[in-house]
Amino acid sequence: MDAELLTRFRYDDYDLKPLGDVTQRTNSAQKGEIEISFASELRYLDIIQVVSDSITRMLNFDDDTRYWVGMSVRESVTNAILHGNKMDEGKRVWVRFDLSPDRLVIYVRDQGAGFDESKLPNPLDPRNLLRPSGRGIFYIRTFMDDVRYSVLAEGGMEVRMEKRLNNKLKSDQEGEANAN
Amino acid sequence: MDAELLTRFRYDDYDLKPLGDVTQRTNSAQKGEIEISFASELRYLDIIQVVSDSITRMLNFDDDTRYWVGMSVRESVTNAILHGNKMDEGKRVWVRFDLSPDRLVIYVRDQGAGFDESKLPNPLDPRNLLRPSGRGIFYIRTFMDDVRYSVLAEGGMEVRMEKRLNNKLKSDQEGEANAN
Amino acid sequence: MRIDTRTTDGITVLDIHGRITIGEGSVEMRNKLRELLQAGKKDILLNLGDVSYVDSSGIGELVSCYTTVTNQGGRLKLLHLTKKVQELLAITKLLTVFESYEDEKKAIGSFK
Amino acid sequence: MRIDTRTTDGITVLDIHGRITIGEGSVEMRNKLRELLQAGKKDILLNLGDVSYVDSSGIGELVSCYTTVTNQGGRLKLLHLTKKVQELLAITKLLTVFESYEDEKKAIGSFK
Ligand SMILES: Nc1ncnc2c1ncn2[C@@H]1O[C@H](COP(=O)(O)OP(=O)(O)O)[C@@H](O)[C@H]1O
Ligand SMILES: Nc1ncnc2c1ncn2[C@@H]1O[C@H](COP(=O)(O)OP(=O)(O)O)[C@@H](O)[C@H]1O
Repeated sequence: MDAELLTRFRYDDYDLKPLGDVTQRTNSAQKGEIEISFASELRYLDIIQVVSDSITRMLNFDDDTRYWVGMSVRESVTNAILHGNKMDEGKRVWVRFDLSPDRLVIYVRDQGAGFDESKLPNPLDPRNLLRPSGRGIFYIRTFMDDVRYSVLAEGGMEVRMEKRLNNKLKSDQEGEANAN
Repeated sequence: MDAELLTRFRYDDYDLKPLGDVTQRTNSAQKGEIEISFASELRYLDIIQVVSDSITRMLNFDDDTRYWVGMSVRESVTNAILHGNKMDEGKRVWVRFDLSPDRLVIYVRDQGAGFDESKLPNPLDPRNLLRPSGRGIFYIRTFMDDVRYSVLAEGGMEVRMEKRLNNKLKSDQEGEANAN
Repeated sequence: MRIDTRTTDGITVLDIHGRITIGEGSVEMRNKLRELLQAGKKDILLNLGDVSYVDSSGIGELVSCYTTVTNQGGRLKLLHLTKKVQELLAITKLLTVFESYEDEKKAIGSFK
Repeated sequence: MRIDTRTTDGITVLDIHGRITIGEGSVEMRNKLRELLQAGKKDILLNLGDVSYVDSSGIGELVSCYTTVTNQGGRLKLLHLTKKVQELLAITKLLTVFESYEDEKKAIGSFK
């Protein structure tokens, strides 16, 4: 049985290339999900960003989109570590990448008390322009198509960030560039 | 409070460089652990390898060691997907990196029935030399310092691979090279 | 992150190399600016051409540098913004706050 | 993975580019060999100089290629092994199975 499997998958042309797989996806709960979790230490930021980068490369996102998605992930994880878990290394952060045919949804969850997004100062307000902080979520909202914060019933804060795949493929990069 | 935290961590020199942190680690259950899980699809292999690579870079392993650790992770995950979960995309694979001051321990877990390692044919046996498969675990054993397979009580197979940090640091690379 | 310091026509040019992110570079930049201001060097050009990555915290750090220098009666300008940094500044309306240049000669000249 | 085919002094040289790993490259190599053997070209030199990554499955694939060609009375030799592939072959005692060369001229000459 193993031998048969081996033969099948070693000798068949298994296409690891982007999206071919994603579109064949059916209805299984956790299929197409990658989850990574780690203690609240800033030194893991690079690792998470590299994961985001590998996933968006696999999905064939254009370079700019990959950059901004990676930055959004980085900003969210920074917030989870700093504001959510308050640098308590005993608390964890979970990042989930949900790959579906038409969108990439990224969840970042911490073990903190959460916050009320509607109370955040607007960084574009002239009085806030020179503040040394308070731009992270604004950037995330700019780069992602949909961003939602929620305090979880089981405790902790979760941000859900969605990037749709339409005109985000490399083949559309030219169109993208023109649009910017 | 947030402002204070921000000030502290934005303005202090937070050393993200290798090992400085690891040695300061105390006794918290999940601290220093990074876990990543995903569905049984071969297209995730590159992502896992990149995670291994980022972690061993952070730990300042020399380039050769990073390469062989990455390959061991890749081989183990391939086995988990192929032999363990038999390519059933509804089944998951878990990879855990356990960072401690003196060693990196990597666990790869699947949802399969497991196997008896003692029954594996020896790939160095002249009769097996020209077999097209059966070298993965042998390579892993060569590259890692300690390798153990166990069938878990809760179901599934887990391999535990350990790489010790003595003489695996970049500063020792020369000594390493001489030893090889 | 590494900062190289040089002086051209009386203007201090800081060549920043590497990343300006949470936990990286803030201390170095703060110390350097403090040192310069104490020495009475108040005209400063930040060369960001070799900056590999900036996050929101790094943008905040640039703003801090700007206010620190301005509050002491000095002038801080930016040189060689990467495309990404330019975009980040633009999104948060900071391009109008910072004076920035593509050309070092022009940047130096602008202090006259 | 990409295979470029050329002929030098009657020997078929296959320049392999990219990875030979689980799910990558096996089909291409198999088809190419079948095609060559059917055309009566039985002396084959695999140039692995531009191979970026090989896993245990890729090593197995090289062994398969070897036995396929040998079983048909042909000869398969290797050229420009990367350090890592060389080490992988050594570990599994396959360096003694494969004839391998650092120098293309010598490799071609060895078929005479
Ligand atoms: N995960 C989180 N948990 C709790 N509070 C958060 C979280 N993320 C953001 N916040 C709050 O929102 C504020 C704005 O965040 P952000 O826009 O990223 O800017 P900054 O981190 O520079 O303050 C933070 O200062 C913090 O008070
Ligand atoms: N996670 C696993 N679950 C079940 N069986 C496994 C697992 N890993 C390895 N095996 C068994 O061990 C054998 C040897 O594995 P390996 O040395 O990696 O070579 P190969 O994968 O080429 O067969 C496999 O063929 C399989 O039968």
